Amino acid sequence: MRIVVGAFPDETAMQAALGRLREAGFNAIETYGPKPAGEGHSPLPLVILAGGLFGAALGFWWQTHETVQAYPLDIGGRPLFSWPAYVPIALEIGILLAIASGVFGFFVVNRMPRLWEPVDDAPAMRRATSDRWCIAITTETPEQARHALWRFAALEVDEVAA
Amino acid sequence: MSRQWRALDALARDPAFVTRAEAEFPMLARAMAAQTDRRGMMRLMAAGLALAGLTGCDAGEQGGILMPPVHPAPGTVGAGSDLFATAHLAQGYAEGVRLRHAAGRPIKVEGNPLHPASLGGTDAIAQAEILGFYDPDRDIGLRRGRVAQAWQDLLTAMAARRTRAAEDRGAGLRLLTGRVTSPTLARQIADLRTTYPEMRWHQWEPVTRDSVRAGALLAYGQPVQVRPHLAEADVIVAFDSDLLSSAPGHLRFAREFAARRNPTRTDRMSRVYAVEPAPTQVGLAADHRLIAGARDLARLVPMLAASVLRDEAPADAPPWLGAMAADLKAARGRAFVHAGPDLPPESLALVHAMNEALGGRGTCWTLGAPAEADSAALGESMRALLDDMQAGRVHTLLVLDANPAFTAPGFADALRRVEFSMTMAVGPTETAGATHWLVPQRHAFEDWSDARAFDGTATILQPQARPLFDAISPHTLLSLLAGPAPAGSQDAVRATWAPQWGDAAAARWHDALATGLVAGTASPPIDVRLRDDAARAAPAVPDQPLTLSLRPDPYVWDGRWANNAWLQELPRPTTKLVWDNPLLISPARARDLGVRNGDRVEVRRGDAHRVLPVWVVPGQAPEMVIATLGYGRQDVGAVGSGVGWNVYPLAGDGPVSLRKADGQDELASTEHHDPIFSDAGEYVRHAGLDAFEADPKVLAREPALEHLYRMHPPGPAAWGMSVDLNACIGCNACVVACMAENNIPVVGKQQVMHQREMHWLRIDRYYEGDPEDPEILLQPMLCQHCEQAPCEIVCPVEATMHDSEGLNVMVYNRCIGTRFCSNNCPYKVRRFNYYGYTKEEHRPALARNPDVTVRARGVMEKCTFCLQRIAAARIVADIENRPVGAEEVVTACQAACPTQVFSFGNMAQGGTVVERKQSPLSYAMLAEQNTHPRLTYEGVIRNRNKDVGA
Amino acid sequence: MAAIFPPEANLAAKLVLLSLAGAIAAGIGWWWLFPRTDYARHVDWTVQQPVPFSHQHHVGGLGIDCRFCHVTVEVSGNAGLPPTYTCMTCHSQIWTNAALLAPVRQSLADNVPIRWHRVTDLPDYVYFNHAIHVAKGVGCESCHGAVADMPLMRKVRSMTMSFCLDCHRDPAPHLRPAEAIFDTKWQRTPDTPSPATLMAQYHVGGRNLTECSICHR
Amino acid sequence: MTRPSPGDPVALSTSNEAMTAHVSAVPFRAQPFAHYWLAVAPFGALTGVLLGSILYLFYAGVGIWGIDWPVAWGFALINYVWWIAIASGGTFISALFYLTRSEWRNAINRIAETMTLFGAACAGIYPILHLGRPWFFYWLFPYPNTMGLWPQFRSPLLWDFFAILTYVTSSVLFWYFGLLPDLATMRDRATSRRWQVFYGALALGFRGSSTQWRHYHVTYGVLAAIMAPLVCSVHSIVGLDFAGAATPGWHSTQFPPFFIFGAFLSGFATVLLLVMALRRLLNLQAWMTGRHLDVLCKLMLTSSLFVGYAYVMDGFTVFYGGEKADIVNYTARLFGYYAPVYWGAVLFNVMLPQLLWVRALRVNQLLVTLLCCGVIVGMWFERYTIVVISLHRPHLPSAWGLYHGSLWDWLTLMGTAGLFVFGILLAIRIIPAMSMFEMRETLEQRR
Repeated sequence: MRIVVGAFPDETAMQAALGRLREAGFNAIETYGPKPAGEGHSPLPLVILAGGLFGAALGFWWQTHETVQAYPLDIGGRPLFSWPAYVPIALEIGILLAIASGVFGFFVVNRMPRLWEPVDDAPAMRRATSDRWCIAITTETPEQARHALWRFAALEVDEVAA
Repeated sequence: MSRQWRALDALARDPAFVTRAEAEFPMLARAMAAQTDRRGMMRLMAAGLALAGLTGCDAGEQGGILMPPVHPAPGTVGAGSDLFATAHLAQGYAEGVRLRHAAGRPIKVEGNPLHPASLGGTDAIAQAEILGFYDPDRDIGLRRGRVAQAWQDLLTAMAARRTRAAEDRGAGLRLLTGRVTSPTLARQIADLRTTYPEMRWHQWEPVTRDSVRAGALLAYGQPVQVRPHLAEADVIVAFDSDLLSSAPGHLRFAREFAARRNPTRTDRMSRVYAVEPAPTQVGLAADHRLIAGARDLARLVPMLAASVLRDEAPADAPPWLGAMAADLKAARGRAFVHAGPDLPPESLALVHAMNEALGGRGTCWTLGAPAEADSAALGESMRALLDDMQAGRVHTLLVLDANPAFTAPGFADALRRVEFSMTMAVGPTETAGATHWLVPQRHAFEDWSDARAFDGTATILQPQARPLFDAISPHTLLSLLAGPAPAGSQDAVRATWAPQWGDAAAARWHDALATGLVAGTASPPIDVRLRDDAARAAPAVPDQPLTLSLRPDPYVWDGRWANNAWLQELPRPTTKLVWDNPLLISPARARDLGVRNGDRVEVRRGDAHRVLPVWVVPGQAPEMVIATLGYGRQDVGAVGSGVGWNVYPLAGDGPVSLRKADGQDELASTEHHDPIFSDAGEYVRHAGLDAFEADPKVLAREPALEHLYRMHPPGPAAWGMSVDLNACIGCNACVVACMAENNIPVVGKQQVMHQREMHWLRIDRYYEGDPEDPEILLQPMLCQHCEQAPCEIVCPVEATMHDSEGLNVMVYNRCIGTRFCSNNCPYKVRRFNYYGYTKEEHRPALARNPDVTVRARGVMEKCTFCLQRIAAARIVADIENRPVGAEEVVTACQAACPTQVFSFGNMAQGGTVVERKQSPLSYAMLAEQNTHPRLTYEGVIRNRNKDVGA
Repeated sequence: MAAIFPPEANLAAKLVLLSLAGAIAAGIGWWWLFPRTDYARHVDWTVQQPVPFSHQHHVGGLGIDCRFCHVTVEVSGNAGLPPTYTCMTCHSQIWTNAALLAPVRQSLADNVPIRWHRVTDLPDYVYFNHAIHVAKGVGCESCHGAVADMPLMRKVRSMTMSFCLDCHRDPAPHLRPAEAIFDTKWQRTPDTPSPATLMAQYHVGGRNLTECSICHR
Repeated sequence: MTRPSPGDPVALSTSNEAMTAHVSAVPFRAQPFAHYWLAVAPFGALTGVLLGSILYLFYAGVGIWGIDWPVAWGFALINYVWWIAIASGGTFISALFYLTRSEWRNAINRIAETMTLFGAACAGIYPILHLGRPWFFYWLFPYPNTMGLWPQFRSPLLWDFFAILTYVTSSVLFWYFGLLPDLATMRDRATSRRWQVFYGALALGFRGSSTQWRHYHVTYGVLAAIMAPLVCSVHSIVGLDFAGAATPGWHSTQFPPFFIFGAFLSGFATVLLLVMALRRLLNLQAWMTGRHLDVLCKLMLTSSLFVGYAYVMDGFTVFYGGEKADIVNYTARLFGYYAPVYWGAVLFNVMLPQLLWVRALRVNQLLVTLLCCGVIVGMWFERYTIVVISLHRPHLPSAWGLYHGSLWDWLTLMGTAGLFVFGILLAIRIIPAMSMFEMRETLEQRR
């Protein structure tokens, strides 16, 4: 298995090439670029929602438990279960867990930290975070891939071991 | 301050002291010669070190030392507290007290209900005396010059003096004492006189009360003493009166006075007129406070006399005088006139004449023989001594319990002409420094002696503890003047009483100690006719436009309590000043001089002059300038030395001049707000008696709205308090009592100026109306124990919360010091330990109340309704399986109060509190805050005479 | 031009992060756990005393009642330690020359108290009262352990606030019949009155014992 | 560079590469700008002062501060509220205006967020310092302990504790998350091994693969949508620290929004200051144009109007409510001993910012700088008004008093100011001062 990486000057060029590569029957393709590319589905919003709800629920229950069961005390003659007072903390804990689950969820989904990937050996990749758009094709037949990339006007094509 | 306690703290660690204290402890009335249980005490002295540095950490820290006594303690049980009677001496007169012992050592002064001069109440000074007892500065030791001496040296020295005195039959031997009421001391002196016929005994008190004595002489030809029974008086006229503040017996008078001040509890409310140059405690409680300077008084008294005695209507009399006279005459038989010691004898004679004419004798006042062993004019007595000393007629001078070098100008010089002088004092004094010999005297709480109350009732003082420091009794010292064999104080006292008691001696001695008084020693009313010319006495009207009056400080007095930090930091009744004695002047004079509080002025009388800061006192007569005695002591100890300014040199009667001087002094007062209000009634509700009779609910406001979720704490008891503002005379006894009971630290002048005083209980003072003549209102302010407490809901760590008995509880060791509770307290009754005040005091643990946690730095604290007392009662009750009684628990403030302002109790069991709370005058502070306090006030009703303006 | 990181870096990075998290968790865990350890609470520590007094011998062996020495336990807040005099009531007769007892004789002779070291200590802001506990049927053993088996006195309970709370929340199981209070070996037997009965007998339950004001002042 | 004008485009059209090169070059330089270390030194020193005063505080106790009996809260609370308000400005810009898709936001959100971080840090110190026994601060956290005790959840202070906890943590995470792509860029542009490893480790292997971007884009959006309400909730709760009490001057239902308004104002002012400074120091004028100044000025103007409204309502409710203590308290605020402080707040926060109605003035950097400083001081005055002036006139006149900050109060305040700038200076030394990946989108749209 080899990985062939082609670099393009801008996003449009890359997109064009991408389409035609697919037609040409290359499937195992990943693209790289210096700015957010394309919308699409992600499970993370759900993760965040779950985290938030869990946090809020936990926070509220925790407070209730401690004031009602764990050590009930007469505080300023207020009822033991003073639920309105529990809302702020429940909210804050909810938000905390939501954001944490968002960020860490992102790392999990992308299996980060991944300091090394095969494509990194391709010199072209080093500009993929600045001003190049790269296409990485994982294939048994690197030659065809290179030709294809050259044909679709890649500025530069590297081949590295998968 | 901080240095002060080191000595004693070290002492607590010193085994020698431990054994000494261990060997004998309070002599019990119940079990004669028995020792109390000392286990607890030893524990405390050891734990003390840990305790002093108490912090909130919860790591059950190990390693306390336990020192059980060597011998058991028959006849006593437990380390529980007990009360032992003795007396506190105020200007020589006895005030009966009982000392509360916890864990085997005295920790708190309580009143003695059986004692005529106490009736269970105490004053601030008596309360603070316990601190004086543990004052390490008392450790002065026997000295000659600066050199420490052995007791043997004293014996030899006294032997020499005896021979010397024998030579001239005592002509050169002089004895100088304070006012003496002690039968034993009197007996010893009498004995000395037989040995040395020529010997002379002088007495000296800087606050002489000579004028009172002279007044009595003018009126009756003998130094009789008027004994008011204020509960019987319907109309009281008080001219610059000390009746409720410092007159001998003032605690009793205050109690009787208060009995007629609350219209809901007396069928006829008394009417009180106070005519005075500056607010006195009578004035604070009076229905009419009329301002009059010394000159006015010298005119007014004869005028009133004229209209009372001869039904004249003096032409230039002020409008109110007629009404006042009419009132007095209307109340014939139940009217009483009183004049203070600062008035001239003639005025006092006239007052006697008026009282006779008003026919109250026998009902609202009686005459009695003076309680002093030898009633003398102290001023003359001192003058005579000074002359003799100057003339070199004195070779041996013995000073007992007096500090003339500080209080009698000229004494120090005269002393140089004396061959041998000796001072006996409880602590360092200027005189002790000036005389050749200094003999340490035992504190009244650690010695046997006796003393008489204002009415002659004798009390036998019993030691409450083994002497803390090496000292002897005055009785022993005098015995050394008589003969070679030193007499023990107990023997001396017994020798006085045993003969009178004969066979019953043992039993009567026992009773005397148990009850705190010797039954049947009160001197009976004496029947003596008023001299005819009394009514014609005519006081001279001083012609100076400015009168400088030197008055004793209410708490430091003539300076003898100057080393007592509690008294130093006790806010003065009206000025609320602490740690200082500025010159008190009226707003008008301040305006003339162009001075404000703290600005310096120069007072000059003859060639004596002082530069003092001023303090403006609303309601003071513009003519009067008042300087406070007792400050500026140089040699009194770590606390009092160098505090304030010595004004004794200003004494005399020459003309006085006053001018603005440069500079300012920072003065500490615990009232920081701008003084005058138009509506102090918002806080201290008050109304006239007529309004009250028209509508008893005159002080009631619309009730607080029910809370959204009101929770009535259900529980085995319901603690509540009611404070009767009609009875409060602002004496501050409650404040000191609170400090003593609850280990409240003093913080020092700087911190007070920084508004960090720690008093749990304070007495708020409000001026209402005209700055020159304001209505002065007082209000004891302490934790209100709100059922809907704002402080509790804002504490993030549950350091303050409610218990089921309705107490607002503060758990010091849980507190992390956010101070939010204090911010949210509408009454601002919470105090915060900004520094480790308790630690800085270096007060040894053994001087503290072992039942109250000592608070650490960074912790909030406040009144707990004396939780430790409640807990004690609760435990006893639970052991006996019964509810705590309605009045089983008495708080420290309540116990100390001479006028019974406070009533406290378990409302679940009914009792006085419940009754008082049902009084129509009862109201809750800031009710609109909906805090539902467990503490309520009874508003002030003034019995005004509508014929008197203002 | 090669990649910045070698392949191993992936694993390394993950390990580093994990161990970091682990370390923090461990730290907190220790901080949380330590105060609960017997070590921190000095449980089962035997304190060096001037005289190696054996409760085992005096109580277990000779069967001397607790109150013979701790006289005030029923009437006062603190149980009280015996004065030297009490020791000497017997030891002036027996073991009169025992070297072990020299400090006791010394104390009596010089009139200097013996300095015992505190074994079961509470912070100074906790006001424990022996009398009420004894009166309400709490046995010595509940806090002091089986003293009768201790050659040398040692602390047996953690004495944490939660230790006190356990009992104050639900006293019933800790109560025992009056006659068993000073018996450190007592065990509940079938014919012991039920906890509920004891609660009623001692009138416990009238007040909420978990209120702060019960122990703190 | 030409003088900025409100008409400037949101960014001069420059190539990705040029922008990236310019921005990413900064950290690789020994000094981000000339005399950098000279600028750092004094603020580092101030940070030292902060440490010193904190150590002394723990040794001696809060008694070294000016706080007293009636005024039991002083500088600690004032500074806390002040800093947290400043901090929030960053979150508003990076989160709120992300949601509104305001293109001008991209250039400055990095600065804004970094400021948030250090502002929050400064704020976070105070609640602990102000405790009488700070070593027990952890009792605020509900963990099962040997005492069997829990925190008291009805106390606004506890809500506050959690609010700060959440806000600081979230801000750090959000900031770091937004930094990821740029860290990757830095990694790939780094030439020295040291920098490569450093940024590489921080980037955690972000490569800009389409998958990563997909998740990233979505997540960032959602996080922003949470951060915006979070910052509002934080300020409402800070407001409740006061409004939750029955104290005159505090007991007001409008405090939560009032505090948010204040946060807007001081936040924008501080961001504006930093933007003006950094665009010069780091030559970012091409991407932080007059347009940005103009927008920020408008925001400041708007929020100052909010604040003005709140001031008016303050007075209105007092007299409308008609409770005596409140009226006394408010009168003291207007005419009492501390009146200058209050009127200072009014002047700086409400009156002076009105100058910004004038278009030309909005890009007059000198004037704007002065206005911003004015607002920052003014907001401190406002906190002083709320804390001190309210407390010095409680219900009972017997407890009336005064308050003055002590030397240590001032040193601590200076110290945190030092820490704030010191932190930001260090930050721009190692992270890109502008969000490069977001700028690329902006530049895209310009083209």
